[in-house]
Amino acid sequence: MWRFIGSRLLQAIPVLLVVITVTFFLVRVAPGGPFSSEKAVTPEVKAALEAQYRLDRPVLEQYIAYLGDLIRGDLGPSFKYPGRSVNELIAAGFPVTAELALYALLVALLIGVGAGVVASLRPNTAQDYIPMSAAMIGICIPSLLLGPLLILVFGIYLDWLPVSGWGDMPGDKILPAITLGAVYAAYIARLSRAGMLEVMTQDYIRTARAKGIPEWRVVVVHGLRGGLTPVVAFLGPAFAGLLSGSFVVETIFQVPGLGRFYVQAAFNRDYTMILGATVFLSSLIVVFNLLSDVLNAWMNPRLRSRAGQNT
Amino acid sequence: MIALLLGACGSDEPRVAQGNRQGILHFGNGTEPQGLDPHVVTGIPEMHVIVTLFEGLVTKNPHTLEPEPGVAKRWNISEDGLTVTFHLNDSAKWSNGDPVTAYDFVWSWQRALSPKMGNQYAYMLYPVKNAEAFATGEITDFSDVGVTATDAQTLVVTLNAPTPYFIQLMDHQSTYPVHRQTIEKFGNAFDRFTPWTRVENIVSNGAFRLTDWKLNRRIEVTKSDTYWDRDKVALNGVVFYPTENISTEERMFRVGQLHRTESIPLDKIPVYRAMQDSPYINSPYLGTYYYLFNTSKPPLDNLNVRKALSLAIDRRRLTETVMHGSTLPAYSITPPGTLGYEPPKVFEHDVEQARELLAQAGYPNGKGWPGLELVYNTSESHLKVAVALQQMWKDALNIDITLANEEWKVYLDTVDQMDFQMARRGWIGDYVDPNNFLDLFLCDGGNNSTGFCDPVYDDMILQQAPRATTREARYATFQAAETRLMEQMPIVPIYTYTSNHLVQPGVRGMSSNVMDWINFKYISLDQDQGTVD
Amino acid sequence: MSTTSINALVDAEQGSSLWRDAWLRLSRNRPALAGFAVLTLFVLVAILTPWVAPYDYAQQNLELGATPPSADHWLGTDIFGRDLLTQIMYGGRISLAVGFIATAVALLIGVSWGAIAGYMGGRIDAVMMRLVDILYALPFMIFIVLLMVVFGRNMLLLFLAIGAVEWLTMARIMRAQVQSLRQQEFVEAAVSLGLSPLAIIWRHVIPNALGPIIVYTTLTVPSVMLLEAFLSFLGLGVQPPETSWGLLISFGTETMEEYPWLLFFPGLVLAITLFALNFLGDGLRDALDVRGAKD
Amino acid sequence: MLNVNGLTISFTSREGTTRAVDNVNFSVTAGSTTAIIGESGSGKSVSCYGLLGLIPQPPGRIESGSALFLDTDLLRLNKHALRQIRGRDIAMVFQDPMTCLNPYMRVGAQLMEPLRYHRGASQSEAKRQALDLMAEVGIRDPEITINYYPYQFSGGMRQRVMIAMALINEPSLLIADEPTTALDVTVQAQILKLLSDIQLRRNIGILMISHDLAVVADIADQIIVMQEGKVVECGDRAAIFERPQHPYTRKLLASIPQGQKIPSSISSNPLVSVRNLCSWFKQDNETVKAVNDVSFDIYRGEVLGLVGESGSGKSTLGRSLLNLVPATSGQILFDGHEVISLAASELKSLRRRMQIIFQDPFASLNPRMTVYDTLAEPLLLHKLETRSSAAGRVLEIMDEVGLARSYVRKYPHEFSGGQRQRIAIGRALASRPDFIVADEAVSALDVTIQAQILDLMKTLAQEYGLTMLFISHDLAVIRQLADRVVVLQNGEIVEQAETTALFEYPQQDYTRRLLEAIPGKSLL
Repeated sequence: MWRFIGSRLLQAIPVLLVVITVTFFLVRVAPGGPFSSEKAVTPEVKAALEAQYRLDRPVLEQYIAYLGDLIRGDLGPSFKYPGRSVNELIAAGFPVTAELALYALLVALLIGVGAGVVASLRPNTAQDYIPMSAAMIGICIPSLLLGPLLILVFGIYLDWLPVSGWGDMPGDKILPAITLGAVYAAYIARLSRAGMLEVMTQDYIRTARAKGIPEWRVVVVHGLRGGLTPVVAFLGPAFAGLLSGSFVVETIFQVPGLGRFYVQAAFNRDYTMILGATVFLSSLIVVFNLLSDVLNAWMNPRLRSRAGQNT
Repeated sequence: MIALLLGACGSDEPRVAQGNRQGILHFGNGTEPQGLDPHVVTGIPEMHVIVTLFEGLVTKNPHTLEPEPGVAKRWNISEDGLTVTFHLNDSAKWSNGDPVTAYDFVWSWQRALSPKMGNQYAYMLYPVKNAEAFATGEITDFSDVGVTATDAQTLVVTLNAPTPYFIQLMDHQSTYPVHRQTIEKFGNAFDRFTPWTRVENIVSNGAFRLTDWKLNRRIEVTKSDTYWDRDKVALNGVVFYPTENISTEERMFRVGQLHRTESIPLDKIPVYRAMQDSPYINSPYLGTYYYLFNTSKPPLDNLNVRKALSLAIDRRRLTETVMHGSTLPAYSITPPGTLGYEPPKVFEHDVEQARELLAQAGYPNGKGWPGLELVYNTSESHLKVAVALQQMWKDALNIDITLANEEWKVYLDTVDQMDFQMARRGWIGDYVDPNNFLDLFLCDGGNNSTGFCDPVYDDMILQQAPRATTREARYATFQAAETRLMEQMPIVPIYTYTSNHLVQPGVRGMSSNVMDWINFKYISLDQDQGTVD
Repeated sequence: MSTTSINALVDAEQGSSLWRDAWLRLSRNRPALAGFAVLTLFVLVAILTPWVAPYDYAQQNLELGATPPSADHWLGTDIFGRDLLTQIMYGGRISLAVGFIATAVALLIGVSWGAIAGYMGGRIDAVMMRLVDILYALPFMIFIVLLMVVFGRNMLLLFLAIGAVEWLTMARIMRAQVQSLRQQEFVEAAVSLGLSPLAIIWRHVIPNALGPIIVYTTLTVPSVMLLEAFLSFLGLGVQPPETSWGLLISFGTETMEEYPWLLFFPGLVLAITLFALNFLGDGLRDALDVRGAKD
Repeated sequence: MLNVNGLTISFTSREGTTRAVDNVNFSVTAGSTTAIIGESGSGKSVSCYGLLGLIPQPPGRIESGSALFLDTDLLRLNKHALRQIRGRDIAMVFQDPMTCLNPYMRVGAQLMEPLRYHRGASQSEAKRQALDLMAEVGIRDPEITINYYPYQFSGGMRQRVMIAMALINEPSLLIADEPTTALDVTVQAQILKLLSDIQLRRNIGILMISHDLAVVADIADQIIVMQEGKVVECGDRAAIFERPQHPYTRKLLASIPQGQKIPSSISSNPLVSVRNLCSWFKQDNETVKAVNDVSFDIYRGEVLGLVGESGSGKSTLGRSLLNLVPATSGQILFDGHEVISLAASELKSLRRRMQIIFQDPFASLNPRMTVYDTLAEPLLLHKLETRSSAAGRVLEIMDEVGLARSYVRKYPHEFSGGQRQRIAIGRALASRPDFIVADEAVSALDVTIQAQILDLMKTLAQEYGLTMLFISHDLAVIRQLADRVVVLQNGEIVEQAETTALFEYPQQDYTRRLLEAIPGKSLL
């Protein structure tokens, strides 16, 4: 297992290097520099600024210097927030985004697995159609719409929950988590339904029934583990997606997360921040895909060791 | 109604009511400030925080915008208008107890002008003798710049030319003093990146001091006990929230999380306006919304086309319907009422004449119209204006205009390169003077972007106006220049900005002015007031 | 059945039987047919819009402003006083075109990419999938802005941009499918017949991997429509006064308290499209699954 | 102990209602074994599952009948009461131990589950019983293996686990559904022995379901023969085997592979020469030597039998010959061509001449291709026929492999296993090959079908002048078909000899063990 993890991490290095390189040059080719603004900047000021950020040097030199810093773990100073390093901004934003993503994932799992399993028990009946239709709508309602809708209902009309903030008031983490998790809940519902349908026709379920144990136990103890395999495989990409896709929700709910920094950086051509966040998020994606595979293997004894299968 | 519900709920008190009791103002601040170094940052959200933390030589009266004593208790201007002497208040203190001295100002201005700082507002000090030369690196010895401290309490400033608005500039963040020892302690004095503005490091001289700064979450300032005029400060503190999303900001206001919003969604204006004791505050703002014509590209190189387009716009109809009356029709670049200056009005909405002008230009009833693209940066309100105008032009002149929105930085690039035919633009005054608007269209003006170049106009702005001896004479020159500008129509003024805010009823002393300037010293909170709605 | 008629039958078929059979099965699936009918109707309306729309889509009535549904304007008007029904009809032209074409692009690239990577395995697979990983990790917004600047604003680019993003997931799904199919004996049998890898992928692998792809595709179409709104918002895509369902919905969201109909009707149309697609997709999947119900 | 009377079960589908089980009667007495024999689809499994409420209802429906078990009519019980009996008084063992154990649970937990649920046994008590029982069914080191997952056991051991799980509540009736079909012959013999030992020790009744008369020949007391949902014959073992009444029963008996091929004249000119072939692959950083240094010849026109148990590398070897699995080293000469290092274009023309028939007719046919498409593909690919002339040839092939011409447009799933295998054979023959690898080509088929397919292959091999490598674990089948036999163990050749010589004078222990395990000896 450790060798597997090691080799996967090694494989990730060239990927990350390409990502860094492409992003590095991409941001520099994109029109509008970090210092262009509505009120024209005098050439002297611009020169001074560019000198401070090494932008006056040849691009290749900048690139090599950046890689050098990166190896030392230094993501450079932010262009947009003078006096702050990208490391600092990520350190400020990431824990929040990670927390939000975690809650969202919990919400998604709770709703998704629940709906999916319920639907799978009686396929092609109302018990199937209703949760699955809801899931389908969930996939298509953008958080741009779901967020304000939830705020209006629970924040303003019912006045149960705060309309914005993160950790400022009790309960202000609920709506963002639901909004972010909804799409994933829908996907998980579909995955777990399909997985359960598949598993419940397996021979070992028949074995379990033949033992005379109650049906709930057949579903929960024998069915769920195998039925949720596709969900587990989805967890890694999902968590990575939650992390990098939380921007809209963070904006709607004033959550001080990494997503907002990232998107603002893109809009502001904050080169170092874009690069830093990209490197960070890509590494996370790699790590979470790996974790998901490891978890998958851990949950599935067959994958823990592939011995026993033969021609 | 909602307030009743809230009261009924009672579980947690709205932040605003709590703030009213504790004297804490909850302030919707638009976006997260990029930083708090007065010589580095440029935006309005930054300014809001910085004015609570720092104080310049003078400050402004929020009602009249006339200069009031700040760190300087009084000042004299010499007969020839070239020398200004500031006498500093000896009770002015830094938040660590050090006195604020004239030396601090000299050092701070050197920092503000230092080319290495890349201070985008360095030009605020350009009226000072040799300041521009120092800032552009032509001279390196700061002692040649016209600012000296004759003693700890006296600062003498020598100007290039009489500059009537110079005193006003002393309230700009670029001219604020900063604490030398602190800055040097945390790095190079002329480096943008030092952490001296962090909560644990900063030393400031304003009415408040920084007590909390959580990125993208909140900035909290607390009343300073070293401030010289502390007895007049009513607030115990201000909390600034980064409220990028205006819909979210409005909802925060509605549930009593904010005392004041930075803006208001257009479509919410009628709702709030209809309320009794409306929290909606709308007042003229020192800014103009206009479209740039690229006069170097056909068909806009033709004056008649430019005029036709401008005359065809029903500005009143636009502001009343789409803008819900939140803006004022504009017919010139300078906003009306700029410290007594009234801009000329050289044209009006006149469809007949517009059609005639277009015919003269060779496109009778839009025939042969080559098409025209309007570029604007992505924003819902820009889009609304563009869509409405597009139809007005179609209706009045039977011509097609295509719209193109661009992401902010792309748009800036497009405008900068003059790679457009027509482009949206707005200008907010940095100080209250027509000069700030009219010098945009100088031949080599960095923000001209129209290809307009008129030596006579340049002469009026650069030579004649500064030499005028009286305000009236100066304004008359500006009027003549502006008339000349509008007759050549390199831009279409559309509306004058207004500041639009929602303000809770308990807030006192937050008066409206054309700079949308807030002097937090004057604000107090009424304990007995709840929230709006 | 006589030999001659069988011969005739066989001659007529020749290899296309799967699709013919699928079509026959599909035509017997009522929800799928209903979905198909709705989509056809929408497409027809979209094509005919310039002739059947009740109003000119750009014609404003600023003084009228936003009004709820009425006899004159069945679905109400927007803030410019434009007829919402007309807007939705014109929006459908863009949204349906973007939805279907961009998805088709994604489908084409994703399926071939995933199939080749999954089938070839080894180093080719590693390189191809690393490329997918890289594209996944790139900052999308910068990428879009760059595309926009390099190629200028046009609809074709919009399709490309969306297709370029959506094919990644398709490729992954396809690859996973192919990897499991590749182990199947009928693929081995095809190898032993001497078929080239491409022929095997095309004839034996892809038809058997279509189920999940179809389901994912039906989900992609609506999300593409919404992505279009986001891209239009960034400046790539449709420009006013042209509109799309995604744009109508995102503007409707802004004013959902004041003018709820501006959100409700475009949302409803999108939801109907989604369900129609889903029924059609499930029907198609079942139709292609010649085994019918699971063994 | 169990008395089933007039059991009738029907299934409703879109095409209408079919009677899967029609008025079936049988009984099981304590300490004896009743076997139900029939082909797949004969209703033998359904009638047993129906008793315990294990068929989904709908579409299934028990129309009538009674099933008295210790004075209770199982068919009248409600779900809950039936569940109380299931796993406690009546336990089941299923066919495929690979899929019938929950792969995600440790075997210990699965073993203890019925005990904990039905008897409310404590964890430690259940564990103690589980350990005892594991030892009883012959699982080594139960203290360790109780914490294993199913994948860690071999097929035979898993079936022992299944049996232990069935026995743990000391049921009075054990229903065993094809308990040995998926196992190697040697393992099959062990499991059958285990079942009869247990019966002897515990005096329980066994109801055994099988398609293979040879398997039950050694252990059944009563035999019931079912065909198309009906019981066509029943009686004790002797009666059935010695005096079969019904033609179907006779047919079943006749299908038991026996006899031996008359050695045909074989040229001494090898078509395929294998020298020092190795096929290794890496698995979890261990090199598995699936085929290790194997050398042999296949002469023109001969059928070479390749025998080995699962895991012996026989399938890998077969695939290596056709270059479907890359060889690690060694040499394969096919009619003088070096197969391993061949260029793609040459390989294609060679592929026409060598074909393979797989074991599982379900997996080896593309489910989305009609018979026509499947059979026409090689014809068109190798340009043996044009698009217009292909149809005629396809129909000819169908005649040859014994498929009705009207099936030409059908899909694989519409056929039975035997028919599918006919399609697969047709596909292999379509390109008129010289050499065919038949990899367990009849192992997944019912006995009667197996006999038919073997006949077909014999005939076609003659007709086409085929050279064949016939891979099987079933020695009886090999004996019928092969001219010579190669015995493979752990990737290496243990013995190779003429068929007669091998069967009569096996030289190696391993070969002898294989021979002894052939079921149904009592019949011969």
